[in-house]
Amino acid sequence: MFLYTEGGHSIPVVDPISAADAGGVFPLLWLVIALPLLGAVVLLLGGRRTDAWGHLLGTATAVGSFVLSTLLLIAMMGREEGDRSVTQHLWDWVSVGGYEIGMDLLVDPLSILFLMLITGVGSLIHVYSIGYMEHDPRRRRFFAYLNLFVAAMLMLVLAENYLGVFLGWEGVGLASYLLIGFWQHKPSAAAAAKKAFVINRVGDIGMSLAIAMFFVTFGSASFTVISANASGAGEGTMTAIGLLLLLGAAGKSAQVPLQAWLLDAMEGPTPVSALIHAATMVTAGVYLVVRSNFVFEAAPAAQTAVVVVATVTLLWGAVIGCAKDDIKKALAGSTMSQIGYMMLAAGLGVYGYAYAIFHLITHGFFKANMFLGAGSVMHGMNDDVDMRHYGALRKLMPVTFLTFAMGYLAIIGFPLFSGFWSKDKIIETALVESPVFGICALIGAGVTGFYMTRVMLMTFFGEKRWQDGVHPHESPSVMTFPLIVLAALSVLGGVLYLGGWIKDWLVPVVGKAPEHELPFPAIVFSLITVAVVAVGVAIAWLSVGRRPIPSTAPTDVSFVTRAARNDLYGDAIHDTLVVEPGKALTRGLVSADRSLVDGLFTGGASLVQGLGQGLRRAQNGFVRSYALSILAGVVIVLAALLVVNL
Amino acid sequence: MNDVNAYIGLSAVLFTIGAIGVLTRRNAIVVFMCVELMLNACNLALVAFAHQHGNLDGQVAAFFVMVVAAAEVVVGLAIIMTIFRTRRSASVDDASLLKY
Amino acid sequence: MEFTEPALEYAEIWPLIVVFGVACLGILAEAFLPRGRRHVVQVALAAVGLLVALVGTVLVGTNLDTVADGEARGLIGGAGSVVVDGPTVFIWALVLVASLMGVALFAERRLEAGVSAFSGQAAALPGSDAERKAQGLDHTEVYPLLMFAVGGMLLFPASGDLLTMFVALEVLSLPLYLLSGLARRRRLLSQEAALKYFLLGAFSSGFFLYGMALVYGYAGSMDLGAIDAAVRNDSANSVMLRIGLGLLLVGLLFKVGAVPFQAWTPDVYQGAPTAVTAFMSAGTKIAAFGALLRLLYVGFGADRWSWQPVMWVIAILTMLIGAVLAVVQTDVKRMLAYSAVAHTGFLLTGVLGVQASGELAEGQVTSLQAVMFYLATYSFATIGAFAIVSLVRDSSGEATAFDRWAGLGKRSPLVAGAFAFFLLSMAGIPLTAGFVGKWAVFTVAMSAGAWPVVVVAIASSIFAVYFYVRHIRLMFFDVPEADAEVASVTAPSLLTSGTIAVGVLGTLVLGLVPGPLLQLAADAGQFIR
Amino acid sequence: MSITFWLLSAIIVPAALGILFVRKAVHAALLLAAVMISLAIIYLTLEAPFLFAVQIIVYTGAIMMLFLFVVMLVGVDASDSVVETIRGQRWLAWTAGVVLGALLLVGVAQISLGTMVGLDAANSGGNIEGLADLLFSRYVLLFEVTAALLITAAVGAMVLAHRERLEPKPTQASMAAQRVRDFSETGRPLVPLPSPGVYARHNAVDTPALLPDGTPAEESVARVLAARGTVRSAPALADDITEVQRTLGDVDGGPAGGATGGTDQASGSGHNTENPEAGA
Repeated sequence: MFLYTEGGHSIPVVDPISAADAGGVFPLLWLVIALPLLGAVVLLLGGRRTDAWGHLLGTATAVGSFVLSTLLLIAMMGREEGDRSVTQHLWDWVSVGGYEIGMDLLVDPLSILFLMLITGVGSLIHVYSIGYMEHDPRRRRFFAYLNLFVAAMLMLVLAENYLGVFLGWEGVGLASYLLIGFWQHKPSAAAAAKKAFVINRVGDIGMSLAIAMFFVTFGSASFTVISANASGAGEGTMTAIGLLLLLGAAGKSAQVPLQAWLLDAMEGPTPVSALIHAATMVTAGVYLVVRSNFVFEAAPAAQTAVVVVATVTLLWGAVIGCAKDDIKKALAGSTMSQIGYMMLAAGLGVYGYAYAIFHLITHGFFKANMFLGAGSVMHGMNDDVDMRHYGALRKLMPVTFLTFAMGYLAIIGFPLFSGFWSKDKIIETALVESPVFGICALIGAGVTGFYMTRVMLMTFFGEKRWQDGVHPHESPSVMTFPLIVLAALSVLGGVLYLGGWIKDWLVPVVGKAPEHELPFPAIVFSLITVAVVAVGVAIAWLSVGRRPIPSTAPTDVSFVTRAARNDLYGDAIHDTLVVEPGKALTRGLVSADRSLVDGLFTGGASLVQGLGQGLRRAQNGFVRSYALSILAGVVIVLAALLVVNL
Repeated sequence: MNDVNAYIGLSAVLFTIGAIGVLTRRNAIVVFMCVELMLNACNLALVAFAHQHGNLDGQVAAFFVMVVAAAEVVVGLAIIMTIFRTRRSASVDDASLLKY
Repeated sequence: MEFTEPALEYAEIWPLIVVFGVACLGILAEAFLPRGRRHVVQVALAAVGLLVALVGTVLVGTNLDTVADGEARGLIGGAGSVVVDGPTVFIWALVLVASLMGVALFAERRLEAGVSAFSGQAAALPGSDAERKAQGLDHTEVYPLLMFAVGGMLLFPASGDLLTMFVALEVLSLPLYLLSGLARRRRLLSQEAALKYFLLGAFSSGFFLYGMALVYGYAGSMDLGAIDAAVRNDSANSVMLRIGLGLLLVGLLFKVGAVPFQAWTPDVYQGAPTAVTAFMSAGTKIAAFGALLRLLYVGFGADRWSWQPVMWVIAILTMLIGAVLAVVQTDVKRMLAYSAVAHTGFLLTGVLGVQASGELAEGQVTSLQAVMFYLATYSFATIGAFAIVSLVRDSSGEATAFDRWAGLGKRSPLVAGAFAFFLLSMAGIPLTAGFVGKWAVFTVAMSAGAWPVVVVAIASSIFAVYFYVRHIRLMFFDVPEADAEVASVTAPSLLTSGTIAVGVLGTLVLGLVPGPLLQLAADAGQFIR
Repeated sequence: MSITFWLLSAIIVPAALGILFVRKAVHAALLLAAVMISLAIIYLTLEAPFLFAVQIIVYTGAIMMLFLFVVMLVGVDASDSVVETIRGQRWLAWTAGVVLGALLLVGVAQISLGTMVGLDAANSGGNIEGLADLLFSRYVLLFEVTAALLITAAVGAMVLAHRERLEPKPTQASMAAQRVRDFSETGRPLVPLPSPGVYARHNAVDTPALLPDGTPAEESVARVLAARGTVRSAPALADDITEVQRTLGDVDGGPAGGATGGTDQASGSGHNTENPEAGA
């Protein structure tokens, strides 16, 4: 079960039993993926004939998967701790000579949690979409893509080998591409879809190279084989693989420097943002790192790289969250930042894996909740996303307001809400393990308090700043029902940590962490965190809540002028000391995000374009020029052959 | 000097001249003649090497090359004639619609 | 002088004999049958001939004797001219399947309203009265020509000596030069393609020939086995050997379309009739890679260190330039042509991943196996894709310009979906055959230590994904301009739709369960020296 | 190394170089023929009498004739322009070519294959017999396969060059029937139209013939000329005679002037051969 212990902790070995032996509901494991896949196939091939009931079928398959997952969870809880990993061999995918790559599924304590999250949140979002997409003529196609996504995401977390993971990985990429670009009539949506796809492919380089290295090193891509032999490979190899996996994870999870696509991906319909770009797909990177714990445990340098990337991202995303007036983009920045927390925890090794997953799940609840809430607001505001045009919506949209508030309290880590537990444990572990990063995480928590409060205040409080002809109204119950469920989960998500349950539950997968000595009682960490968050909230209240918000973004000068003219003394200080530097930093980061990182990718694309345009001039249509290129090639080949062998 | 080098040297020169001709001449027929010159250079090398090694394989090869060349000439000239009849020009530079 | 009658192994070279025999029968049929019956008879002859050859190939493959300590199976036949071993049989089967699909595309007559895609009267001037009078005719000579080309393709990878390789190269090339020039529509482009293909082909075969002469001078024989022995034993005159090897490589790399010998590919692929493009893009590549593998592994395997670095550079250049130039194309056939160039690069990545059998782990995928598998995946996708190109038409025939394809997904979701599927396979997205093929060649190159090549390969597959996905977006997401003419799908007969279906099926099955074919390639074993 | 080789080299290399520079394709063909014949003689010195014959018969005799034939079809007068139109092509071609030549020659210079074995042993049973033995044993399969090449070539030439007759060839009977049909339907004359007038001094196509009754046959003059209004009449021409005589300075006048008048109109006589039907 555990391979070796060193420094007090152990690296678990994946040691599954086959589904047929496990009996019960386990032989039906394949159905979890097959159901939504079937839905997608029926809806895509069925064409217009399925328009009338397509959305219901799509929802039904997702719910069916959810029910099946729940049964699996119950069945798994009833098993011994050591027997909770179950594989199902579907067919031999690549079987030749020494290579045996099966189309194998693996359900274990880690993947079952993902199963619950994906099918649970996925079902709710399907339900929500019935209302949200009601007036879209292509709703059936939307549900087909959603089903396709769910199937691919389930493939990703259920695969027993890296090749299978890669299959799901590409599948969610494709589905995400289709969904981001769903409103194809908007050129921005098409561009965003393309950008997401291309940047993700950069991450895929890492993923494919890592898989190739697995084959070269271990002759297999199976978790079972690799985890059993991980200690045999050299640390250099493992570090290389770890870094490549990190590159893959960074692409999918929008970590610096591959984060640029996530903000643009908000062009997709809001349920997509909730499902793919908040709750599930973007967390695939975290899953990958946690799943590959046997790689990272053998490669400390790669672990450090994970921590660095995560910390940079969590600050980067938080600062971007402060700057955006587009409600979805503010939430996207926040997502980036929260995934940074998860990665940070995952990078801390065996102490953090469980917390990474814990935060991933609570984040799935509250961020999906908030995105759907944002969608509900947009629904009421004629699809306007600019928060400067909102304000005072709490009376008119009570359900949306209340549920959004639950999510808000959860994300800032208000005591006893789900986010409090999960984020608190990450910050605590980080502070103990590596104080520098811990302090960064703590600061990030404060910034989170600031920007989420800002979103909250700008949307639901203050004066109404609606555009002409907008009549905000509460959304239909098919949309508010998922909000309520998710809000409840946002509040109660912390029960997963009751008695350290999630930590114990994941032990078979990630190993058991030795108890670490806390310099202070845990409550002290919590108090510090809460205090920092409170400061962030207070600043937001002072700078946003107490002043009128112009319905266009203020220019630099006018803002300073107004601040100097009519603000309290304390405000002026806060302006000079906090807001102005903060704004400068924000502006800097956002423009870096725009010009540098964006520029790198669009620049890369235009470089290829330019190169191609230049090279194609050589294809001038004259057969004599072609002959010249052949002769030049001959000379080069001959010279090279002779030079190489001198 | 009674060895093969001089023959091969001559064939190398002929081969090179043929290659340059393909690149610099514009009349498709002359270009093709230059290809034939290259094939002749190959034949010379084959025959010289056959003489060097004392086996007849090289001569057989040269014979096959002539057969191949004959077939190639027929096909090639037919194609060139087709082009000439439609364009009234035997210049290879005029056939440059397909590009980029 | 005593003449000893040579003993030919008719049982083993049976597929060759069938194909050449049927080609000659086709010529006779052309001469003696009335025009009305020729089409049916020629198609039937070609199809039956290829089927018989395919069955023969399978039978030959199952009955090969094991030689060389079980590493290889087969024999050297034709008094030394033909080597019928495992890889030969595998490649024969691939060529024959591709040719069968090619014959089906050749025979398609519904798209042009009852006539084939070949010129009615190639000798009639474009736009002349004579051409109009020949509107309703077909050149049924294309089938015997196709069969001769297939014969060359079968002989090429099976060559036991350089001379056979040269003659086979010409046998497969000459009919293709002719076929390229026989398009019914856009005849000027078609004739230009034929001229370019012919002149450059003759030029490059001159290099091949000179290389052959030099290697003969080095080894005193043209047998690949004798060359191998000479390479192992002899260290003098290595300069001449290397020059000879380089020139031989040029001839073969030209045929597969590797940079810097790729210039003909886009022009010829675009100008030739689409059915011919489909046939030759698959068939020529399979045959030429078979020959390249045999030449490098059998003849020059012992001198691996001298050619591997050069192949590294060529593979890298080929992948990059193919992908980069495909990005800027605005014509579907040209885009597919450049993507074919990029695929050549990926295949070369597999070729250079060769390792001595001692260096291989037990059961590891060999480079031979990986390349042969990749050829299979590529053939299905490329024939299918070109078959679809022949369906998408507007008032002036095939519409290959990108803007005509805008929104095709809405007008014909099934065809556009199949095309998208082929593109995804070429891009190497999992669950398609292309993914497994790429995985195989990358893995062998990686284990041979060619990781820089693999890195470039993956990078260029990103560019590749960019243009494939762009085209998918064009078909499904773009809306054509209001008054622009767009192409629509003409309903084909069972011949083309069947070919496309086979392509889709092959791509799908090889993506889902590639195991059996990989195993088959593994069972083929090594080349016989 | 015989003196023959050096002499022949002195022919071959300049001739080959000449192919690069001569402007007319036919000259290039002749130079190539010279190269080929010289090579044939070299083959002879290399103990390859069969190839010597084949080189002259097949290569020089058949292949070069084919080339010349096509050159004639294309136009023997056509000469290439020497101006290079693709920028950089010429010097790049020469650079690459010279580097290739240098590489090959460097390679050649390093060859040390020892002294020539010579073909005395191999040719002991006769060169042609030796070749035949190889051709029909070791290379017999290849020999068969070349059939494919030759058939391909023949079929290819037919496909590209042969134009099939798509309607039945008109026979004399069918043409006669057509003529009668035309006469009955459109009144087109059964017989050929009369040719224009032929006179000692005015055998021009613009002068109508005189019918037996002395009237001019208007349809004997091409319609084009009639439309242009340049038709002359025989009586009117008679008035020209004095005019002509005056220009010739022959004051007395006389029948001798007829000869000069005939040469005067010589340029027009060529038109007389034109079938008046073509104009009709």
